[in-house]
Amino acid sequence: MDFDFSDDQLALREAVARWVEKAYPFERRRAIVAAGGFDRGVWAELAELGLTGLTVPEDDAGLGYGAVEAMVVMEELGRGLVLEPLAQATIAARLLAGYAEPALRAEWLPRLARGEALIALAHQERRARYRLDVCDAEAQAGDGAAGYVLSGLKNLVPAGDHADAYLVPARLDGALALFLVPRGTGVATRGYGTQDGSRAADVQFDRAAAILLTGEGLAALELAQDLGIASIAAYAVGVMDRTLAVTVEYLNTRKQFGVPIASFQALRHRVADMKMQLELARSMSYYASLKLNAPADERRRALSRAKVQLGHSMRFVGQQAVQLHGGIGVTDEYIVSHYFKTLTQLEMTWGDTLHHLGEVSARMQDTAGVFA
Amino acid sequence: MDFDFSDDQLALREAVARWVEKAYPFERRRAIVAAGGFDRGVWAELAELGLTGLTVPEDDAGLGYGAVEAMVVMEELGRGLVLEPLAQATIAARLLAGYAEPALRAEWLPRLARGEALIALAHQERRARYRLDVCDAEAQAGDGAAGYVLSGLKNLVPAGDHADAYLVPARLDGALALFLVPRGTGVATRGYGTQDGSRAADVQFDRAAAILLTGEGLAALELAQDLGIASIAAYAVGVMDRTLAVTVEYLNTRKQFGVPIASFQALRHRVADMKMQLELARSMSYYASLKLNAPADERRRALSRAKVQLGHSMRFVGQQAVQLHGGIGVTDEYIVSHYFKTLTQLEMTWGDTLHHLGEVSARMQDTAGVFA
Amino acid sequence: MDLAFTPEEQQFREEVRAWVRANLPPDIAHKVHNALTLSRDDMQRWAKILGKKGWLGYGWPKQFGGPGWNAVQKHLFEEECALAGAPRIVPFGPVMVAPVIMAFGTPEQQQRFLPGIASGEVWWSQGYSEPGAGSDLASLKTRAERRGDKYIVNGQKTWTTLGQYGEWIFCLVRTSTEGKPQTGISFLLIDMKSPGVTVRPIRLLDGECEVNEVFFDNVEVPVENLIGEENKGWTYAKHLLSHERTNIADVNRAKRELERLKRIAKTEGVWDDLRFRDQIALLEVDIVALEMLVLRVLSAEKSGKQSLDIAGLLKIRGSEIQQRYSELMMLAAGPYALPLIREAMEAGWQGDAALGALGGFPGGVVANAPLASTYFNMRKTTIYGGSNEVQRNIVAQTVLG
Amino acid sequence: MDLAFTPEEQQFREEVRAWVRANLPPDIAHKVHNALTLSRDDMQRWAKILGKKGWLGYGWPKQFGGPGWNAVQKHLFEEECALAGAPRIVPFGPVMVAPVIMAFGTPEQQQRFLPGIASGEVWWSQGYSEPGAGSDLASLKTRAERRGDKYIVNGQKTWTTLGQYGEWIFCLVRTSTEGKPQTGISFLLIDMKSPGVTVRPIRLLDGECEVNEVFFDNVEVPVENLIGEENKGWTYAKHLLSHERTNIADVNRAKRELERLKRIAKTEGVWDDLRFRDQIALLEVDIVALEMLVLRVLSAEKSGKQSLDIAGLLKIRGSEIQQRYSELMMLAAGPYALPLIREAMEAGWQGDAALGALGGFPGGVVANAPLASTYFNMRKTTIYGGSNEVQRNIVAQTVLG
Repeated sequence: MDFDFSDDQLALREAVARWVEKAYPFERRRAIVAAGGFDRGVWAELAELGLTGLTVPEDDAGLGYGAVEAMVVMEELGRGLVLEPLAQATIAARLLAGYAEPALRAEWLPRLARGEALIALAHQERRARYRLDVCDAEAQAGDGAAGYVLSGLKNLVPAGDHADAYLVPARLDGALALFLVPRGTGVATRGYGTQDGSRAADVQFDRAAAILLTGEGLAALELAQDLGIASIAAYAVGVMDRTLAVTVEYLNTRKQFGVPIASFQALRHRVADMKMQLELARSMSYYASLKLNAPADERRRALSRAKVQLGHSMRFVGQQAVQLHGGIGVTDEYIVSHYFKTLTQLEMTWGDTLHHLGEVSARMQDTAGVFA
Repeated sequence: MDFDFSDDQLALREAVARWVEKAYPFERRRAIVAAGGFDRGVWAELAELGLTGLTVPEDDAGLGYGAVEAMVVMEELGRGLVLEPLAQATIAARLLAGYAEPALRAEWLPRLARGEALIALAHQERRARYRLDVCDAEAQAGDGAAGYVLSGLKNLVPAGDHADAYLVPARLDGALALFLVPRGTGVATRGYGTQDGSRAADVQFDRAAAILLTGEGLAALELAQDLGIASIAAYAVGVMDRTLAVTVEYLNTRKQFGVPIASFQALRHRVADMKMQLELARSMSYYASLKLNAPADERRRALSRAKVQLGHSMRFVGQQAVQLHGGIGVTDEYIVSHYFKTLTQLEMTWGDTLHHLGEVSARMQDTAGVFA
Repeated sequence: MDLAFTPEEQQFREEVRAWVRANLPPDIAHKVHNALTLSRDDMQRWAKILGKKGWLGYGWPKQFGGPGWNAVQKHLFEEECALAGAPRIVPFGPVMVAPVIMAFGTPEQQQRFLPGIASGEVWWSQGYSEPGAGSDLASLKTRAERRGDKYIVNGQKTWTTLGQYGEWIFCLVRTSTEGKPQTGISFLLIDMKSPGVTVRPIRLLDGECEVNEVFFDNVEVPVENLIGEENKGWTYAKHLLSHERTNIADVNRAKRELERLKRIAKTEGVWDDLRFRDQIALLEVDIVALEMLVLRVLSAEKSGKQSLDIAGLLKIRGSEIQQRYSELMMLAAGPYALPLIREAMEAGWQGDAALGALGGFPGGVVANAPLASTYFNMRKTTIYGGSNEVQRNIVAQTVLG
Repeated sequence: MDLAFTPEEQQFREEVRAWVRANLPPDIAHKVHNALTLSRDDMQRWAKILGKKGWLGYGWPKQFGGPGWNAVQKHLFEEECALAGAPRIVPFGPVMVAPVIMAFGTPEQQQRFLPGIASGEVWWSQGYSEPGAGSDLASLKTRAERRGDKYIVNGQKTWTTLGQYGEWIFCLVRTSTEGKPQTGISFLLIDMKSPGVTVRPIRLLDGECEVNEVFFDNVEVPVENLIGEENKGWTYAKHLLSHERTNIADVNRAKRELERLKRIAKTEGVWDDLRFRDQIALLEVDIVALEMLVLRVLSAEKSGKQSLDIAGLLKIRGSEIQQRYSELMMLAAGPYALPLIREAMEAGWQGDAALGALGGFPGGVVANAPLASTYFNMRKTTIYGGSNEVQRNIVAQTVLG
């Protein structure tokens, strides 16, 4: 039982933090948002730092790091509100390493690691909302080299119009399976910005050539979701840490009635409650990442617990930070509104608080605790 | 649309308030609690004030008043934490006036009005929790004058070991019916105190002689419940009004660090929130009483809405009053803990907050508002 | 005690309802019911329709050309407008500055300014807040120096709602630095076309520009534009604030939005999800309780028998409810509230038919387009008009003394 | 970073578990698992069993006869005790006064007092709070005047937990009125059998007498009972307070009580009620998050690498959770938590068989008897040990400076 970071991990944190501070100032981010929400140049910089290959096995040209390192990186990216969807690389690395045949692995993982290929999970369908087992896309055996053809419409694929390939759940003979679909004939996209400034796309697959990764699609998708939850939990901790910091700074600077507003007890207690929510969230972010390698049942329960706590924390910290800033809290100019919007979007990513409360409720056992 | 009280109503309020202040001081209440939680002498005094017959029709020797007068009375009784279950008289008056044959009416209502007969609703069964349609007691045609015999075990009957008759729901040929069971052969009771200091009893009916009031037992029971909710809503407003008052007094008196603790902003805001909950509860108490004569569907929906608001208000006001009093808030000596315990018990009376939230949820329509 | 409105009140409601239904342009109502972008023209079109009927100044007494309605009638009018999907009346002219002009203006000022306000012809803005003065309004710094028959105004106002459309602005300005901060403030009407007035829109978190900074650089204002006495502006402003009554709870709008929330929940498939539905049920209870609170205040105003000093509660609760329904609408759509496609918030947006399934709003329900923006925008409601923290101070003061 | 305990720690846990299971009297565990009334004898019986093993002072260093465990080992010991249903160790002797005696007492005082504490033979009480001094402890008024080789103590303490059983009491007393309030305070050990000491139980809202007032009327205390220097007691008391660490979160007890809540929910038929079950699920998340917070603090203590100054958070969250599980247990039983039958809270109560169905606890489930009382009792947790308001002040100070 040990929550200290290793020297390696601290060095990694430091490297990412330095890049965020130097290379990703708020003005650059603003320009990227205005240009659509995704920047290939940034992606290349992340690759140069090794981050796109962070969790890719060393044999596949990655760094072979694990969940804790991914958490450290995501937290620092959160501090900078970095828009580019690095979590997608983590998900793709794990799914391809876990399910792809050696040749496929060799084709894609090194390119993923080097940042040459952006592989996005394309799972969101209209009828599903947050349910992973609802899927209308269909695949069937095809005559091309890929083996299958896949059809269906997926929404909100992160940076989907910039992706080079997609991980796509689809029905195969009625069962949920997971496919890799390289971008090509039969793939059409339409990109748009999202509320936090990042980029997503609708992706239409029309008899697109697809390679089967696994017939156990739901298990793979649950794993992807849990990796996603751990990623955004860490990212959100980074965001909230900064949110609290700028709020504290504002309260200590801003004067009303001749005194800093940090002197008002009602506001001080609000800050104490924000600190509480931040530390609970940080605790559950650790928990989430450390449970990623647990058996599937235990992992699933743990990650839903984490998302519930994160949901409460993100909402409270985001809303209160805006409130405590007063008028400037709702302007586009000050960064706190951007923190708030990001935290809002994260609540609705990979299942919202009520959804995961339902998961926790359905999965309750007689005993409970961190180790259960 | 008018929420002013008439001169009559104000006079009634004044009379009850005077009685509470003079005749029901905290010391007398304490003695009644110690003696078991119900006092026949108090019941006689309430009768003398006309309160046991307040809503009994004038033809049946009552005052023939309506829901607003009952509300005014209950609110004042709440201020005094009066233990004796006057709400039972309101319920019995309405059910007997609504369902009893003329002879039965003539037999019981005048005695009810004069305080000679205490008639208690005996509906709580173990398997039911808060559901009115779950009932294991059974009745069948008998050979006595009453017409039926009834068997079953009812819990938590208010002042049940002092009652002279019971209103009892029971299954008759499978359907829920409502009976009047005079105390006599086949009726055994066991009384006990409850958390708020008042009295209740388990009542065992064993082929007790029973008179059928109505075969529409569920409708009658729902009406009884709604009258009960309106009664305790008004009572709770009285309690909360006093709870806030003693809290305000305490905060303005008690000093810490050399200043009255009422000067701390965090506590001031808590008081503002208590005031909010009190005024929302008062509003919904009015609403509850004014909706008692609405069509059954509308009434049912309205009373559940009221109970939800009351539940939130009672919990918040009670808990915060104790908290703001600090140590003396949890002592038996100071009255605030008694307010708190009463508010707690009221939450679990006639269905708790979650139960009625379920009712509201199930009964939602497209539009909503006070007049829907 | 009676919950029902009197027959006369119900008759009044029927008349208002019939008139509003007949005169509210359907294209405007459609936008309001779906939270689509309202243009300046939309707002002014409706204002002029009301003005023509004599109802834009619906709170005005008869002597100034108003309908002379009592508190209940005003409420019924507001409710019928809200439920029909009318835009909120932009309050700065008819609701805010007009009562001050009526109470403290000269007959000349009344004749000069009130007709343009009553008809909806002239767009007014409010110049109270300043960058350094939020809840502490009395610390304002914009100066007006008297030079002969003119004031020379210098300084900056901010958070001026819809100021980009403004033709006139009423301002609190500092005319003296002596005595307590409140005592040196005057109430000045300023033509926004005057040289030296600059309006700079502030982009808000939802991407819209609903508020502005207004800069005054040696702006010349004739002394006849001073309301009442110099240095007494604080008194007039307080008079104005006391006019913001039950309407701040905005419960009528909340009722309309609750209906919309239910529609959205059905479309999004969460109406039958017990957990989500319970959230709606809780909100429904909150709205009914708020409406009862509003009705109690109205009844007290009507009868004059009781005094209910709970305006602070209405502001706190009303704003919390506005935030909550906008939050639930967004959460109902969930992932489908996340695409930010600004054009889709405009009435009549059809997407790009050439793109087929990819051409519409993601998920296919364009009604989801404005949900997140509205939620973001609503964060202002607990901040403006006296933040909820300030309101709690006031309520506590009333209760604790 | 690793969530799992080390093999050595797990080994340690197994040993503690085996010993506790073998030595904790089942009748006591039964009472704890069902929140039945614990007698003085129950508490002291367990204390002496621990004392014999050398674990009553489980936080003590080896030089004073303790096991010398580190923070993680202490936590594991507490967890195993809690889950097995051991009563909480009455802390005033082994956890509170002993560290002060070790740090600031003379060797004579250490030899005189520590053995009786370590063995569980001597029952200690705490004399800090006074009627006029709640959160503002420094304003205490109980006086100790030096007369020769004695102090004469006059005044009153209050909220003395289990003081009715106390044999010795450690008190903060005023020995000087000069300087700041904190500077004139001394730390005195007083034999409660001394003439002039009177203990008056305070009845609490649940009807029990768990706290007391203690009156001192010209009580003579030998000067050798003074700890450290005169007028430095405040420093020693602060040292003591700094010893209340992760245990204040009481997360191990919360885990045990969560299990109990689930059992109750099943018995009462609300386990399958989605609405109620969601409340349990929320609590489960809260408890896991609290446990993670506790583990982070333990890890930081163990490694000494990071400093985590979040003790205030543990107190706030831990107490809120205690209140919440007791509330949910009561709400689960609903109407059947309402009968107040004091005898039914005693172990082994059978009711009156002669009365048949009327002779038992209403509804038939005697486990419901203590639920409301426990809920009432738990309101103290956000008040004592530095109220949660004071804790929020402290947290805010840490964050805001």
